[in-house]
Amino acid sequence: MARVLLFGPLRDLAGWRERQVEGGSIAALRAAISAEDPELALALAGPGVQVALDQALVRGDAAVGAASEVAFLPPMSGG
Amino acid sequence: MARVLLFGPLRDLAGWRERQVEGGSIAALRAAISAEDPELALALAGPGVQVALDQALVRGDAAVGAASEVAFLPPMSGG
Amino acid sequence: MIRLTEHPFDAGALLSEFSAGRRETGAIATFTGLARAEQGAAAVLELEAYPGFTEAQIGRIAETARLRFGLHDLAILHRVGRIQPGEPIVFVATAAGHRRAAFEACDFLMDYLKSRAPFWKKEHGPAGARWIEPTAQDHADRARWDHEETAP
Amino acid sequence: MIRLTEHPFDAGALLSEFSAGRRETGAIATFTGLARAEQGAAAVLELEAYPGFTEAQIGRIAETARLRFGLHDLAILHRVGRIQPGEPIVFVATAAGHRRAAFEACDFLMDYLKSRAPFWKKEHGPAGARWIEPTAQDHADRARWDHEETAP
Repeated sequence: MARVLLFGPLRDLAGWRERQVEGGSIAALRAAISAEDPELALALAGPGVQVALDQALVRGDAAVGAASEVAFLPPMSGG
Repeated sequence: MARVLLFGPLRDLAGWRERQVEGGSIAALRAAISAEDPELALALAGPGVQVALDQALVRGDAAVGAASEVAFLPPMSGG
Repeated sequence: MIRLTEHPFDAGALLSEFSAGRRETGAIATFTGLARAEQGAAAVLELEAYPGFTEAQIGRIAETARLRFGLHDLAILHRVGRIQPGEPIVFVATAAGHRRAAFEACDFLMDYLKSRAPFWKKEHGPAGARWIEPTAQDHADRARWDHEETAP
Repeated sequence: MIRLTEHPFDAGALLSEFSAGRRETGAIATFTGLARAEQGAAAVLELEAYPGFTEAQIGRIAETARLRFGLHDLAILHRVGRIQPGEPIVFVATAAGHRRAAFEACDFLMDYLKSRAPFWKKEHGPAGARWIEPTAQDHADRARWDHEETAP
Protein backbone atom coordinates (compact mmCIF):
# COMPACT_ATOMS: atom_id res chain seq x y z
CA MET A 1 0.00 0.00 0.00
CA ALA A 2 1.43 3.33 -1.03
CA ARG A 3 0.36 6.76 -2.11
CA VAL A 4 1.00 6.94 -5.88
CA LEU A 5 1.43 10.34 -7.56
CA LEU A 6 1.30 11.02 -11.28
CA PHE A 7 2.61 14.14 -13.04
CA GLY A 8 2.31 15.88 -16.37
CA PRO A 9 0.98 13.81 -19.29
CA LEU A 10 0.76 10.67 -17.08
CA ARG A 11 -1.83 12.41 -14.95
CA ASP A 12 -3.87 13.38 -18.03
CA LEU A 13 -3.66 9.81 -19.36
CA ALA A 14 -4.72 8.25 -16.05
CA GLY A 15 -7.39 10.78 -15.22
CA TRP A 16 -6.13 10.97 -11.65
CA ARG A 17 -3.27 12.64 -9.82
CA GLU A 18 -3.01 10.78 -6.53
CA ARG A 19 -4.33 7.42 -5.35
CA GLN A 20 -3.70 4.71 -2.76
CA VAL A 21 -2.49 1.55 -4.48
CA GLU A 22 -2.01 -1.92 -2.95
CA GLY A 23 1.49 -3.43 -3.12
CA GLY A 24 4.65 -3.87 -1.06
CA SER A 25 7.09 -2.97 -3.85
CA ILE A 26 7.22 -0.74 -6.87
CA ALA A 27 6.83 -3.80 -9.09
CA ALA A 28 3.70 -4.82 -7.13
CA LEU A 29 2.29 -1.30 -7.52
CA ARG A 30 2.89 -1.48 -11.28
CA ALA A 31 1.10 -4.84 -11.40
CA ALA A 32 -1.87 -3.50 -9.46
CA ILE A 33 -2.12 -0.53 -11.79
CA SER A 34 -1.78 -2.79 -14.84
CA ALA A 35 -4.69 -4.95 -13.68
CA GLU A 36 -6.92 -1.91 -13.67
CA ASP A 37 -5.45 0.25 -16.47
CA PRO A 38 -2.98 -1.57 -18.72
CA GLU A 39 -2.49 1.49 -20.95
CA LEU A 40 -1.38 3.54 -17.94
CA ALA A 41 0.93 0.76 -16.72
CA LEU A 42 2.54 0.72 -20.18
CA ALA A 43 3.04 4.49 -20.06
CA LEU A 44 4.56 4.25 -16.55
CA ALA A 45 7.14 1.83 -17.99
CA GLY A 46 7.78 4.14 -20.94
CA PRO A 47 11.10 5.70 -21.92
CA GLY A 48 12.25 8.53 -19.70
CA VAL A 49 9.73 7.88 -16.91
CA GLN A 50 11.53 8.09 -13.57
CA VAL A 51 10.31 6.85 -10.23
CA ALA A 52 10.71 8.68 -6.94
CA LEU A 53 10.22 6.81 -3.67
CA ASP A 54 9.61 9.23 -0.81
CA GLN A 55 11.00 12.00 -3.02
CA ALA A 56 14.26 10.22 -3.88
CA LEU A 57 14.80 8.84 -7.38
CA VAL A 58 15.11 5.06 -7.51
CA ARG A 59 16.01 2.69 -10.33
CA GLY A 60 14.36 -0.70 -10.78
CA ASP A 61 12.37 -2.25 -7.98
CA ALA A 62 12.29 -1.24 -4.31
CA ALA A 63 10.23 -2.15 -1.27
CA VAL A 64 7.55 0.36 -0.32
CA GLY A 65 5.99 0.82 3.10
CA ALA A 66 2.38 1.64 3.86
CA ALA A 67 3.18 5.31 4.34
CA SER A 68 5.40 5.54 1.26
CA GLU A 69 4.92 8.05 -1.52
CA VAL A 70 5.72 6.75 -5.02
CA ALA A 71 5.80 9.30 -7.84
CA PHE A 72 5.98 8.52 -11.55
CA LEU A 73 7.75 11.36 -13.31
CA PRO A 74 7.53 11.65 -17.09
CA PRO A 75 10.40 13.41 -18.90
CA MET A 76 10.83 16.78 -17.25
CA SER A 77 10.24 19.74 -19.46
CA GLY A 78 12.07 22.39 -17.49
CA GLY A 79 10.44 25.64 -16.51
CA MET B 1 40.98 80.63 -27.53
CA ALA B 2 39.27 77.53 -26.19
CA ARG B 3 38.10 75.95 -23.00
CA VAL B 4 40.60 73.20 -22.18
CA LEU B 5 39.57 70.31 -19.92
CA LEU B 6 41.89 67.82 -18.25
CA PHE B 7 40.89 64.48 -16.75
CA GLY B 8 42.29 61.85 -14.45
CA PRO B 9 46.03 61.92 -13.81
CA LEU B 10 46.49 64.85 -16.24
CA ARG B 11 44.37 67.00 -13.96
CA ASP B 12 46.45 66.01 -10.93
CA LEU B 13 49.67 66.73 -12.82
CA ALA B 14 48.50 70.16 -14.04
CA GLY B 15 46.86 71.21 -10.81
CA TRP B 16 43.82 72.44 -12.74
CA ARG B 17 40.79 70.91 -14.37
CA GLU B 18 39.50 73.57 -16.72
CA ARG B 19 41.08 76.71 -18.16
CA GLN B 20 40.76 79.14 -21.07
CA VAL B 21 43.80 78.80 -23.33
CA GLU B 22 44.82 81.03 -26.28
CA GLY B 23 45.14 79.36 -29.68
CA GLY B 24 43.25 78.77 -32.93
CA SER B 25 44.17 75.10 -33.29
CA ILE B 26 44.91 72.16 -31.09
CA ALA B 27 48.61 72.50 -31.96
CA ALA B 28 48.50 76.18 -30.89
CA LEU B 29 46.83 75.22 -27.61
CA ARG B 30 49.57 72.64 -26.99
CA ALA B 31 52.23 75.29 -27.68
CA ALA B 32 50.59 77.77 -25.32
CA ILE B 33 50.41 75.13 -22.59
CA SER B 34 54.05 74.14 -23.26
CA ALA B 35 55.24 77.71 -22.81
CA GLU B 36 53.75 77.75 -19.34
CA ASP B 37 54.11 74.12 -18.22
CA PRO B 38 56.38 72.00 -20.42
CA GLU B 39 55.94 68.93 -18.24
CA LEU B 40 52.17 69.06 -18.73
CA ALA B 41 52.57 69.58 -22.50
CA LEU B 42 54.75 66.48 -22.63
CA ALA B 43 52.15 64.48 -20.72
CA LEU B 44 49.40 65.71 -23.09
CA ALA B 45 51.46 64.30 -25.99
CA GLY B 46 51.99 61.01 -24.14
CA PRO B 47 50.95 57.55 -25.30
CA GLY B 48 47.26 56.85 -25.14
CA VAL B 49 46.18 60.44 -24.55
CA GLN B 50 43.20 61.19 -26.79
CA VAL B 51 41.82 64.59 -27.70
CA ALA B 52 38.13 65.44 -27.90
CA LEU B 53 37.04 68.62 -29.69
CA ASP B 54 33.53 69.61 -28.70
CA GLN B 55 33.06 66.09 -27.33
CA ALA B 56 34.12 64.29 -30.52
CA LEU B 57 37.45 62.45 -30.66
CA VAL B 58 39.92 63.95 -33.15
CA ARG B 59 43.32 62.77 -34.35
CA GLY B 60 46.20 65.15 -35.04
CA ASP B 61 45.57 68.85 -35.41
CA ALA B 62 42.26 70.66 -35.89
CA ALA B 63 41.06 74.24 -35.88
CA VAL B 64 39.34 75.37 -32.70
CA GLY B 65 36.86 78.22 -32.36
CA ALA B 66 36.54 80.62 -29.47
CA ALA B 67 33.65 78.68 -27.98
CA SER B 68 35.29 75.29 -28.50
CA GLU B 69 35.84 72.77 -25.75
CA VAL B 70 39.05 70.74 -26.02
CA ALA B 71 39.49 67.81 -23.66
CA PHE B 72 42.66 65.81 -23.10
CA LEU B 73 41.74 62.26 -22.12
CA PRO B 74 44.38 59.99 -20.60
CA PRO B 75 43.93 56.21 -21.05
CA MET B 76 40.45 55.37 -19.84
CA SER B 77 40.31 53.03 -16.92
CA GLY B 78 36.74 51.80 -17.26
CA GLY B 79 34.31 51.92 -14.37
CA MET C 1 16.60 30.83 -1.28
CA ILE C 2 14.92 28.33 -3.57
CA ARG C 3 11.20 28.73 -3.74
CA LEU C 4 8.14 27.98 -5.89
CA THR C 5 5.22 30.37 -6.05
CA GLU C 6 1.77 30.34 -7.60
CA HIS C 7 1.66 34.13 -7.80
CA PRO C 8 3.16 36.79 -10.06
CA PHE C 9 6.21 38.47 -8.51
CA ASP C 10 8.31 41.62 -8.90
CA ALA C 11 11.86 40.69 -9.93
CA GLY C 12 13.06 44.11 -8.77
CA ALA C 13 11.84 43.54 -5.22
CA LEU C 14 13.70 40.22 -5.20
CA LEU C 15 16.90 41.89 -6.41
CA SER C 16 16.61 44.61 -3.74
CA GLU C 17 16.29 41.96 -1.07
CA PHE C 18 19.10 39.84 -2.53
CA SER C 19 21.59 42.70 -2.79
CA ALA C 20 20.87 44.32 0.58
CA GLY C 21 23.70 44.33 3.08
CA ARG C 22 26.33 42.70 0.89
CA ARG C 23 29.81 43.86 1.85
CA GLU C 24 32.13 41.38 0.14
CA THR C 25 30.18 40.69 -3.03
CA GLY C 26 31.50 42.52 -6.08
CA ALA C 27 29.09 41.11 -8.63
CA ILE C 28 25.40 40.24 -8.77
CA ALA C 29 23.89 38.79 -11.94
CA THR C 30 20.19 38.18 -12.37
CA PHE C 31 17.94 36.64 -14.95
CA THR C 32 14.20 37.10 -15.22
CA GLY C 33 12.21 34.96 -17.63
CA LEU C 34 8.85 36.31 -18.77
CA ALA C 35 5.98 34.73 -20.67
CA ARG C 36 5.89 36.51 -24.03
CA ALA C 37 2.53 37.81 -25.21
CA GLU C 38 3.30 37.03 -28.89
CA GLN C 39 0.98 39.85 -29.95
CA GLY C 40 -1.97 38.20 -28.30
CA ALA C 41 -1.31 34.80 -29.88
CA ALA C 42 0.44 33.38 -26.81
CA ALA C 43 -0.92 30.35 -25.07
CA VAL C 44 -1.45 30.39 -21.31
CA LEU C 45 1.30 28.33 -19.68
CA GLU C 46 0.60 25.83 -16.96
CA LEU C 47 3.59 24.66 -14.97
CA GLU C 48 3.37 21.67 -12.69
CA ALA C 49 5.97 20.88 -10.05
CA TYR C 50 6.34 18.08 -7.49
CA PRO C 51 6.40 20.17 -4.32
CA GLY C 52 9.36 19.29 -2.12
CA PHE C 53 11.03 17.12 -4.76
CA THR C 54 11.30 19.96 -7.27
CA GLU C 55 12.90 22.36 -4.77
CA ALA C 56 15.26 19.61 -3.58
CA GLN C 57 16.39 18.77 -7.12
CA ILE C 58 16.93 22.44 -7.93
CA GLY C 59 18.81 22.72 -4.65
CA ARG C 60 21.25 20.02 -5.75
CA ILE C 61 22.07 21.92 -8.93
CA ALA C 62 22.30 25.13 -6.93
CA GLU C 63 24.86 23.49 -4.68
CA THR C 64 26.82 22.36 -7.74
CA ALA C 65 26.77 25.94 -9.05
CA ARG C 66 27.80 27.32 -5.66
CA LEU C 67 30.90 25.13 -5.61
CA ARG C 68 31.74 25.26 -9.30
CA PHE C 69 31.59 29.06 -9.55
CA GLY C 70 32.52 29.95 -5.96
CA LEU C 71 29.24 31.76 -5.37
CA HIS C 72 28.66 33.78 -2.23
CA ASP C 73 24.92 33.30 -2.52
CA LEU C 74 22.09 32.56 -4.94
CA ALA C 75 18.33 32.87 -5.15
CA ILE C 76 15.82 31.09 -7.37
CA LEU C 77 12.11 31.80 -7.51
CA HIS C 78 10.00 29.81 -9.98
CA ARG C 79 6.35 30.16 -10.85
CA VAL C 80 4.03 27.17 -10.93
CA GLY C 81 0.37 26.98 -11.92
CA ARG C 82 -1.20 29.06 -14.68
CA ILE C 83 0.94 31.87 -16.03
CA GLN C 84 -0.57 34.63 -18.15
CA PRO C 85 1.30 36.25 -21.05
CA GLY C 86 3.56 39.06 -19.79
CA GLU C 87 4.00 37.55 -16.33
CA PRO C 88 7.37 36.52 -14.90
CA ILE C 89 8.12 32.79 -14.82
CA VAL C 90 11.51 32.58 -13.18
CA PHE C 91 14.03 34.75 -11.34
CA VAL C 92 17.62 33.73 -10.68
CA ALA C 93 20.20 35.83 -8.83
CA THR C 94 23.85 34.97 -8.19
CA ALA C 95 26.39 36.78 -6.02
CA ALA C 96 30.14 36.36 -6.40
CA GLY C 97 33.39 38.19 -5.89
CA HIS C 98 33.80 38.91 -9.59
CA ARG C 99 31.52 39.25 -12.55
CA ARG C 100 32.57 36.27 -14.68
CA ALA C 101 31.56 33.81 -11.93
CA ALA C 102 28.25 35.58 -11.30
CA PHE C 103 27.35 35.63 -15.02
CA GLU C 104 28.39 32.05 -15.70
CA ALA C 105 26.58 30.68 -12.66
CA CYS C 106 23.38 32.51 -13.60
CA ASP C 107 23.61 31.22 -17.19
CA PHE C 108 24.36 27.68 -15.95
CA LEU C 109 21.38 27.69 -13.55
CA MET C 110 19.02 28.95 -16.25
CA ASP C 111 20.19 26.31 -18.73
CA TYR C 112 19.45 23.67 -16.10
CA LEU C 113 16.10 25.15 -15.09
CA LYS C 114 14.96 25.41 -18.72
CA SER C 115 15.95 21.90 -19.75
CA ARG C 116 15.99 19.46 -16.85
CA ALA C 117 14.36 20.87 -13.75
CA PRO C 118 11.38 18.85 -12.48
CA PHE C 119 8.58 20.82 -14.10
CA TRP C 120 5.95 19.71 -16.57
CA LYS C 121 4.73 22.40 -18.87
CA LYS C 122 1.41 22.58 -20.66
CA GLU C 123 0.37 25.17 -23.22
CA HIS C 124 -3.28 26.14 -23.36
CA GLY C 125 -3.71 27.51 -26.88
CA PRO C 126 -6.64 28.13 -29.20
CA ALA C 127 -6.23 24.59 -30.60
CA GLY C 128 -6.36 23.01 -27.16
CA ALA C 129 -3.76 22.03 -24.58
CA ARG C 130 -0.49 20.23 -25.18
CA TRP C 131 2.46 19.15 -23.03
CA ILE C 132 5.83 20.68 -23.94
CA GLU C 133 9.23 19.02 -23.94
CA PRO C 134 12.49 20.99 -23.81
CA THR C 135 13.66 22.21 -27.22
CA ALA C 136 16.81 20.98 -28.92
CA GLN C 137 18.25 24.44 -28.17
CA ASP C 138 17.54 23.95 -24.45
CA HIS C 139 19.44 20.65 -24.50
CA ALA C 140 22.30 22.17 -26.49
CA ASP C 141 22.51 25.10 -24.06
CA ARG C 142 22.72 22.78 -21.10
CA ALA C 143 25.24 20.49 -22.77
CA ARG C 144 27.68 23.43 -23.03
CA TRP C 145 28.41 22.95 -19.33
CA ASP C 146 29.22 19.23 -19.52
CA HIS C 147 32.65 19.67 -21.11
CA GLU C 148 33.50 23.32 -20.92
CA GLU C 149 36.27 24.51 -18.63
CA THR C 150 35.28 27.39 -16.38
CA ALA C 151 37.38 30.53 -16.34
CA PRO C 152 39.10 30.99 -12.96
CA MET D 1 18.45 54.76 -20.51
CA ILE D 2 22.12 55.63 -20.10
CA ARG D 3 22.80 57.75 -17.08
CA LEU D 4 25.53 58.77 -14.63
CA THR D 5 24.76 59.45 -10.99
CA GLU D 6 26.67 60.76 -8.01
CA HIS D 7 24.39 58.94 -5.57
CA PRO D 8 24.00 55.38 -4.33
CA PHE D 9 21.11 53.56 -6.02
CA ASP D 10 18.90 50.52 -5.52
CA ALA D 11 19.45 48.05 -8.35
CA GLY D 12 16.13 46.38 -7.52
CA ALA D 13 14.18 49.58 -8.09
CA LEU D 14 15.90 49.93 -11.47
CA LEU D 15 14.98 46.37 -12.41
CA SER D 16 11.34 46.91 -11.37
CA GLU D 17 11.18 49.96 -13.60
CA PHE D 18 12.99 48.23 -16.47
CA SER D 19 10.78 45.14 -16.46
CA ALA D 20 7.43 46.90 -16.02
CA GLY D 21 4.95 46.56 -18.86
CA ARG D 22 7.04 44.30 -21.10
CA ARG D 23 4.82 42.10 -23.23
CA GLU D 24 7.16 40.72 -25.89
CA THR D 25 10.37 40.37 -23.89
CA GLY D 26 11.09 36.83 -22.80
CA ALA D 27 14.40 37.50 -21.09
CA ILE D 28 15.88 40.19 -18.87
CA ALA D 29 19.46 39.92 -17.65
CA THR D 30 21.00 42.34 -15.19
CA PHE D 31 24.38 42.94 -13.67
CA THR D 32 25.12 44.98 -10.56
CA GLY D 33 28.70 45.81 -9.65
CA LEU D 34 29.40 46.65 -6.02
CA ALA D 35 32.46 48.09 -4.29
CA ARG D 36 33.77 45.29 -2.07
CA ALA D 37 34.53 46.15 1.54
CA GLU D 38 37.54 43.78 1.66
CA GLN D 39 37.01 43.32 5.42
CA GLY D 40 37.51 47.01 6.06
CA ALA D 41 40.72 47.21 4.01
CA ALA D 42 39.02 48.58 0.88
CA ALA D 43 40.01 51.91 -0.54
CA VAL D 44 37.38 54.53 -1.31
CA LEU D 45 36.90 54.68 -5.09
CA GLU D 46 36.69 57.95 -6.96
CA LEU D 47 35.32 57.76 -10.47
CA GLU D 48 35.63 60.67 -12.85
CA ALA D 49 33.62 60.95 -16.06
CA TYR D 50 33.47 63.55 -18.83
CA PRO D 51 29.79 64.46 -18.60
CA GLY D 52 28.08 64.30 -21.99
CA PHE D 53 31.05 62.63 -23.68
CA THR D 54 31.00 59.62 -21.36
CA GLU D 55 27.27 58.97 -21.86
CA ALA D 56 27.67 59.45 -25.64
CA GLN D 57 30.54 56.97 -25.86
CA ILE D 58 28.65 54.42 -23.76
CA GLY D 59 25.65 55.08 -26.01
CA ARG D 60 27.65 54.07 -29.08
CA ILE D 61 28.57 50.74 -27.51
CA ALA D 62 25.00 50.29 -26.35
CA GLU D 63 23.85 50.77 -29.94
CA THR D 64 26.38 48.16 -31.07
CA ALA D 65 25.03 45.75 -28.44
CA ARG D 66 21.45 46.48 -29.43
CA LEU D 67 22.14 45.54 -33.05
CA ARG D 68 24.57 42.68 -32.41
CA PHE D 69 22.32 40.88 -29.93
CA GLY D 70 18.92 42.04 -31.20
CA LEU D 71 18.03 43.68 -27.89
CA HIS D 72 14.57 45.03 -27.24
CA ASP D 73 15.93 47.51 -24.71
CA LEU D 74 18.79 48.20 -22.33
CA ALA D 75 19.57 50.38 -19.33
CA ILE D 76 22.90 51.47 -17.88
CA LEU D 77 23.37 53.46 -14.70
CA HIS D 78 26.93 54.24 -13.59
CA ARG D 79 28.14 55.91 -10.44
CA VAL D 80 30.65 58.76 -10.53
CA GLY D 81 32.32 60.60 -7.67
CA ARG D 82 33.34 58.98 -4.40
CA ILE D 83 32.02 55.49 -3.82
CA GLN D 84 32.13 53.91 -0.38
CA PRO D 85 32.79 50.19 0.16
CA GLY D 86 29.57 48.19 -0.17
CA GLU D 87 27.91 50.70 -2.49
CA PRO D 88 26.77 49.87 -6.03
CA ILE D 89 28.95 51.15 -8.88
CA VAL D 90 27.14 50.05 -12.00
CA PHE D 91 23.84 48.54 -13.10
CA VAL D 92 23.22 47.08 -16.55
CA ALA D 93 19.94 45.56 -17.73
CA THR D 94 19.23 43.97 -21.11
CA ALA D 95 15.90 42.81 -22.55
CA ALA D 96 15.62 40.35 -25.43
CA GLY D 97 13.35 37.72 -26.86
CA HIS D 98 15.50 34.88 -25.56
CA ARG D 99 17.95 34.39 -22.74
CA ARG D 100 21.19 33.81 -24.64
CA ALA D 101 21.01 37.26 -26.26
CA ALA D 102 20.13 38.97 -22.98
CA PHE D 103 23.01 37.28 -21.11
CA GLU D 104 25.58 37.85 -23.84
CA ALA D 105 24.66 41.50 -24.31
CA CYS D 106 24.86 42.16 -20.56
CA ASP D 107 28.24 40.42 -20.38
CA PHE D 108 29.48 42.33 -23.46
CA LEU D 109 28.39 45.69 -22.05
CA MET D 110 30.05 45.03 -18.69
CA ASP D 111 33.31 43.99 -20.37
CA TYR D 112 33.29 47.27 -22.27
CA LEU D 113 32.32 49.36 -19.25
CA LYS D 114 35.04 47.79 -17.10
CA SER D 115 37.85 48.14 -19.62
CA ARG D 116 37.30 51.00 -22.05
CA ALA D 117 34.48 53.28 -21.02
CA PRO D 118 35.52 56.92 -20.46
CA PHE D 119 36.05 56.83 -16.72
CA TRP D 120 39.15 57.58 -14.70
CA LYS D 121 39.38 55.71 -11.45
CA LYS D 122 41.32 56.70 -8.36
CA GLU D 123 41.74 54.62 -5.23
CA HIS D 124 42.04 56.44 -1.94
CA GLY D 125 43.81 53.93 0.31
CA PRO D 126 45.77 54.13 3.55
CA ALA D 127 48.98 54.67 1.53
CA GLY D 128 47.50 57.59 -0.40
CA ALA D 129 45.69 57.93 -3.70
CA ARG D 130 46.55 56.29 -7.00
CA TRP D 131 45.02 56.18 -10.47
CA ILE D 132 43.95 52.74 -11.69
CA GLU D 133 44.26 51.28 -15.18
CA PRO D 134 42.17 48.33 -16.39
CA THR D 135 43.61 44.95 -15.42
CA ALA D 136 44.96 42.43 -17.91
CA GLN D 137 41.86 40.36 -17.09
CA ASP D 138 39.61 43.29 -18.05
CA HIS D 139 41.35 43.54 -21.43
CA ALA D 140 41.19 39.77 -21.94
CA ASP D 141 37.48 39.76 -21.08
CA ARG D 142 36.76 42.50 -23.59
CA ALA D 143 38.90 40.90 -26.30
CA ARG D 144 36.65 37.82 -26.21
CA TRP D 145 34.10 39.80 -28.21
CA ASP D 146 36.47 40.85 -30.98
CA HIS D 147 36.56 37.49 -32.73
CA GLU D 148 33.87 35.34 -31.23
CA GLU D 149 30.82 34.38 -33.23
CA THR D 150 27.55 35.12 -31.49
CA ALA D 151 25.00 32.35 -31.12
CA PRO D 152 21.81 33.05 -33.11
